[in-house]
Amino acid sequence: MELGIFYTLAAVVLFAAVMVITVRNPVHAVLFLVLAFLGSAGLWLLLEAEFLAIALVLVYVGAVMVLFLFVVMMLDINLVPLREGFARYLPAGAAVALALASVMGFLLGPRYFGLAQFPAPRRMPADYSNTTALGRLLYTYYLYPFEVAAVILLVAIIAAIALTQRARRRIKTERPERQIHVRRQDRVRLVSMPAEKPAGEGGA
Amino acid sequence: MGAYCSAIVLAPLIGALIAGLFGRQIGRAGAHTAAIGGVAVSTALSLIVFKQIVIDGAPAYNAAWYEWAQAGSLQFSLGFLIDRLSATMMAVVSFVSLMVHIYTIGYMADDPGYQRFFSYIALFTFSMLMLVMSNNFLQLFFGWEAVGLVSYLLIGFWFKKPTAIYASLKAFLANRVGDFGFLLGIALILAYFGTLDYHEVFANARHVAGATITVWHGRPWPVVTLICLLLFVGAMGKSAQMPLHVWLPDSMEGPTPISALIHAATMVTAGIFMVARMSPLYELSDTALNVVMTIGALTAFLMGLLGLVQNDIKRVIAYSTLSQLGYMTVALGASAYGVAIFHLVTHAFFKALLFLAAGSVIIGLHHEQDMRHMGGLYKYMPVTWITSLIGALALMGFPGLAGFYSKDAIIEAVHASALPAAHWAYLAVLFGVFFTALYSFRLFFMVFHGRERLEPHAREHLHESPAVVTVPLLLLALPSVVAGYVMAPAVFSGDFFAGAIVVNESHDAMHRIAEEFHGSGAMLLHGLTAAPTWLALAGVAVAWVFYLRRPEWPALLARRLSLLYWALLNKYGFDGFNEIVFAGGARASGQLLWRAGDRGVIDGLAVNGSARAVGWLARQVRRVQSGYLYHYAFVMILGMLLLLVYFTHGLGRW
Amino acid sequence: MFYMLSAASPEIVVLVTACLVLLVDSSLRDRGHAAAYWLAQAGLLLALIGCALLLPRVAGLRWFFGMVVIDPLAVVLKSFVLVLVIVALIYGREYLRPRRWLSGEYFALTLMVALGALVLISAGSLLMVYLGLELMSLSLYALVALHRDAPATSEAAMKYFVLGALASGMLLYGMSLVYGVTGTLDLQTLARTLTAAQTGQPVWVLALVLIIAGVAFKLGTVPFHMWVPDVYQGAATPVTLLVSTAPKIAAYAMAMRLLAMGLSAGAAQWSPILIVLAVASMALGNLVAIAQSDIKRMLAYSTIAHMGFLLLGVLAASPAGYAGAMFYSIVYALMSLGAFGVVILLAGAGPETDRLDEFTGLGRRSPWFALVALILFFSLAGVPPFAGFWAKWFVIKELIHSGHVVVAALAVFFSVIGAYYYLRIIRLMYFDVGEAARPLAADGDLSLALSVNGLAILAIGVMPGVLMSTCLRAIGH
Amino acid sequence: MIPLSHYLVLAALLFCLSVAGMFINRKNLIVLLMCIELMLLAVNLNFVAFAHYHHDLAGQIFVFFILAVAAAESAIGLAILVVLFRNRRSINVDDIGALKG
Repeated sequence: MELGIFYTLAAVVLFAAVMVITVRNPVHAVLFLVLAFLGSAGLWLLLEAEFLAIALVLVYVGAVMVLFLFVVMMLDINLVPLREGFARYLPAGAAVALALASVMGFLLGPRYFGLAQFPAPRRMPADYSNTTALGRLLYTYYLYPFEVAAVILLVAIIAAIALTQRARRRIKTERPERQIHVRRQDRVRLVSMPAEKPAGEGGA
Repeated sequence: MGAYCSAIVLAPLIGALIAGLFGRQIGRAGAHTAAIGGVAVSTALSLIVFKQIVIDGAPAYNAAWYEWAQAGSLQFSLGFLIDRLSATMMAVVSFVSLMVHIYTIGYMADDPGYQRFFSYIALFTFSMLMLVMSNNFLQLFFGWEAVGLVSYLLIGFWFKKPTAIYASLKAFLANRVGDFGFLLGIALILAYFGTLDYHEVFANARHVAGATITVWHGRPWPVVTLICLLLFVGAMGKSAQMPLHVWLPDSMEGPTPISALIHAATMVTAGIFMVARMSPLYELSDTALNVVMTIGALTAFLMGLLGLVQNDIKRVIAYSTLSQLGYMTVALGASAYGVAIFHLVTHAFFKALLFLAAGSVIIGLHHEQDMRHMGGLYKYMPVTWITSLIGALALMGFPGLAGFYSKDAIIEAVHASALPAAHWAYLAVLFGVFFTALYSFRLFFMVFHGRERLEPHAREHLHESPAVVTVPLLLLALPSVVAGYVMAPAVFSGDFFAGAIVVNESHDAMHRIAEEFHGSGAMLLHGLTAAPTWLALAGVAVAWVFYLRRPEWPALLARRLSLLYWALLNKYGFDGFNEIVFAGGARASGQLLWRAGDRGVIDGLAVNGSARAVGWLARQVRRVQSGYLYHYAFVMILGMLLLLVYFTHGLGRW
Repeated sequence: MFYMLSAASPEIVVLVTACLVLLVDSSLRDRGHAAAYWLAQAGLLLALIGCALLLPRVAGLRWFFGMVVIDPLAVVLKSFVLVLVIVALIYGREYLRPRRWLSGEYFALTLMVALGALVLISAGSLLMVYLGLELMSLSLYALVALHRDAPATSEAAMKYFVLGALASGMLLYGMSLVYGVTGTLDLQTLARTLTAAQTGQPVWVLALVLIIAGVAFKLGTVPFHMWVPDVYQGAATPVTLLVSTAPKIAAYAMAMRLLAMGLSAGAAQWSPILIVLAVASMALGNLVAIAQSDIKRMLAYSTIAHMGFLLLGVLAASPAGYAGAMFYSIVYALMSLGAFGVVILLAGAGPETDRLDEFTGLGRRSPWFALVALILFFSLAGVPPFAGFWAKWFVIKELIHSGHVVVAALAVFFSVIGAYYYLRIIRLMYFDVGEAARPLAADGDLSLALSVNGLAILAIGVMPGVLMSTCLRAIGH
Repeated sequence: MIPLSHYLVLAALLFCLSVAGMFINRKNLIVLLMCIELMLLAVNLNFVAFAHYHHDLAGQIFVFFILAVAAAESAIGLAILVVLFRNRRSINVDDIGALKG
């Protein structure tokens, strides 16, 4: 039963991940990424990380992915050229990825991390609250990192504002006091230019 | 003694700083007064120290002077070790430097960089004294690097001359290659001895003698051998031994006083001095001594040949210097360290003399350096002529003059040495004598005798050089004549450098010389009947025939040699056979070596070729940095994957 | 409670200063941003005082449940980071002010970089390493992108960001494996419980390679160096200067915390990996630097080579080796600071070309600054008696001592090659005659700071013992 | 009973997919940023799985922080992307290759 759920969710996550990196339209990619996150949230529930599963959905699907969508739509990108040459680079990329996957799969596979080495833990009792436990830890042992994380978010705010805010601070309202003080030589410049029509090419 | 030593070192430094930093304010006279004053102070003090240590036999002085750095249990300090070896070197270095300083007043009189120049050469003297007087490896390395740096600045002094800049870079790079080995050697000493103090290292040398180190898989090396070889790589760079000699001939692009200072007394002798200083280590490794002797012999013989085909007056002397440095190195290999230093001293005098004489000629002819445009100058420059003659005679080892004693002793020492390399080395140094005489008198005859081949404008103003130039010449001529005669008894008595140089009993070349030596006069008489003297005289005779009597022969020979070998033989008959085959063959092979060997292989392939290869490689590697993000990510991932595969695969082996 | 807060006093001061700078700058509408500048400097100085006075009193202890480690290493490195950032601000203002690029965000983000470095330096847990690293990196990405009108700048920022995120992904993956195998995030617990037999297991290779990838990216060693040249060239010079100084010290601290302290049991595994990275970096950095004509790009490749050299000290895996690497990181940061200071000086208020030719004839245009530059470049080349020589020397010595003779030989060999491109600059300064040599106009601050910087390199060269014994004590030797 | 290795292999596959996405995708920078998110997801899965099998909450705490930082990271990444787009009118990866050599 559990295993069946795992395989289903794993298949969903992997499929979504493959789609993210292969679909043509970035909007679709974002949506598949959302799917991957939802699948993962399901897996985390299996792993008894209820709070994080909810947080993933809320923070990622609710906020970060929306941000992605927002940017994708705001930038209005020409889709067709963004996908050229995909097949050309596939073999080399896939080869390296496969090699990496096989090495990692070997090192992390059942040979070293099977049930014999890591037996499945017992389930938590029904009245156990994952959120309470996390909260307790977070505000005691992990107080200092918590503050640092807050600072990181502050940096993100500063950076995002500093980078994207348009520099045009100049408000385009009329300033009567300056309009009065304008003099002729500020605005009008007399330029002496040669005649438009070259003399030799009459009538052109 | 400590106060003397610090004064000896600091006086030139202060002079250099004054001349360099305030040159504009104090003017030309102020700059040269400051620099010469500084060097004069250290010369006077060095001579006092020399008298105390060497003549009065005061005990060696060894003390730290300034604590440089303390790292853990290890301390680095500046300190002085003044024994007979360093006292001798100090006297020579400071004396020759002083002569060069005085001479510079005349030579550089019209140069806009006058103050800068004085600042550099005083700095150079300072560095060299630091090197010589050091009592630890670190200070030695400091002096070593400083000498290299200042020489880089000096060779490139005329920075508007492209060849000068190229030459200065070449000198620096060749020396860096040497320093590479030198620094590794010092690091190895530190790793195995735990100290950089000479005294402690030498005291523990025997304990380390048995240690081995695995440099490459499975092949253990005696540590001492490795240390000695690495240090010798440094010496090869500084003392211009093959194949790191390439920088020295090119360094002639610098002003002549620099050629004299670098090639006669200071920089190039640093390597010889260093090996002599390290004698307690070298004595523990026959392998290292064999290598030293082989390299020295090759340099002595082959570079002498090259001297035959040069037309630039300074280049001839430069190749001669290379060859003489080879002689000193051979002596080191034969464990005759004292003799090597002896030759170093005598060579410093007569080589400085020759260079300054060449400089005098060059000034007289308005910076003409090509010997084909000289000739017959003895009429115009009598002082230069006579001093050059003395220098050339001393260089070729004319019986009684300085070079005779030291060179003869080297040949004897090699003859007496029991090392396998000694057989070849003996032949090389013996026949080297012939070529030494040949090229030095070729130079002498081409410049001072024969037909005048002067450029018209040069002849108009031709006259003897001013006193600031000739006085140092005369002052240097004196020791060139008598230094050998005076010093020989002391050196050959065997214990002149007692306490400073250690010789293993199995390397008893010096003892054999000491036994056979019965005074300078007796050696002189013996020398008159020995092979080297006759070889040298033969060389002079060949030079006389070729460059005075039949000046058309060399050109003819060079042109027709390949085709008309036999025709030439028949034409000039049997009398000239020896000379022609000998000298002509030598000339041709020298030409060949210079063209194919030196220019082609070493300069072209090794130096320029590797420079070009490095540039090419750099451009290729650069292309990996394509600018594309996916390539960058790919490189990172690929690198990670390769590390992963390599180290997972090799897991069982660590 | 007081002690607990004083353990974090430099961090708190820097953070408060950053917030104040933002508030003050946005409310004052100060054209020259003088208030923000002086506030930032005052805050950094105060933090430095806190470092020097408060931290030693709480040293040797772990605070915030082991999240913060205050040991002599942390005290020394934090002090140097603060000094470096102070000088970086002095240089940076000289460059940005005439270009009207100064902004409150520049100061605030620079302070955040310093804060990140401080957090990273005294990290006592894998979590703190990650957070400190991200705080520092995110601020740097933003700083690189800050001068947004130049296309090259945003390109550099994008590359930096993507590759940095990739690297931190790898680092995290490695950390997750370490956590998975040992069940702890705490570095001290790791150091105490981990045995060499455990780290011999195959999965450790993966974990170590991934963690080293993260560290190597921050240091900028091959093959995780690809961002270095582009970011150095593309970023505004004051930002490049910042990237090449304080974060390098922080990256050294990161290597120490993760490898030398937390995973010391795995030294036999990570040391060979570092050898590969170090040798490759020295080879590539020194080689490609020769082919550069842009001074910032050349210095980028020289950084790669220097960081390879620094790793040599770490891989010796002995206290003296760590101290050597620490000496190297500090000296390198000072030299790099000075070198970019010279670049800023040469750029002046005019258009910046970053060509090597800018150095032409400096010897005549400004003998004093040419001398300072000479000291800096000789030191970078490793010529005695300047500081750079000693840095190399201590590392090489320890390397031979730990038996890596061949690696030591390679290191010396590559630094011989490396001497060439520094010499090229010196030749330009002293030997070549420039046609369109602008006279140098330097403000008092910049001149003074640059002179002090050059003289510091000279002073460390003359008395390396002071700094070296500090480093040895910091390592606890 | 799901063995730990199942989760780890799944995470490894996700990691490799995201890595492959970074260099197979040669055109669109936004997809590159999404790959980074995928990679962090793989890491998070690792941490949560290990935390479960160790019966230890530290891993979950770490994930909590990664989520927070990743949010900040993507905000900055997107901001840089916007700046880049304003400068170049393109987010084509092939177009940002001015800095090289």
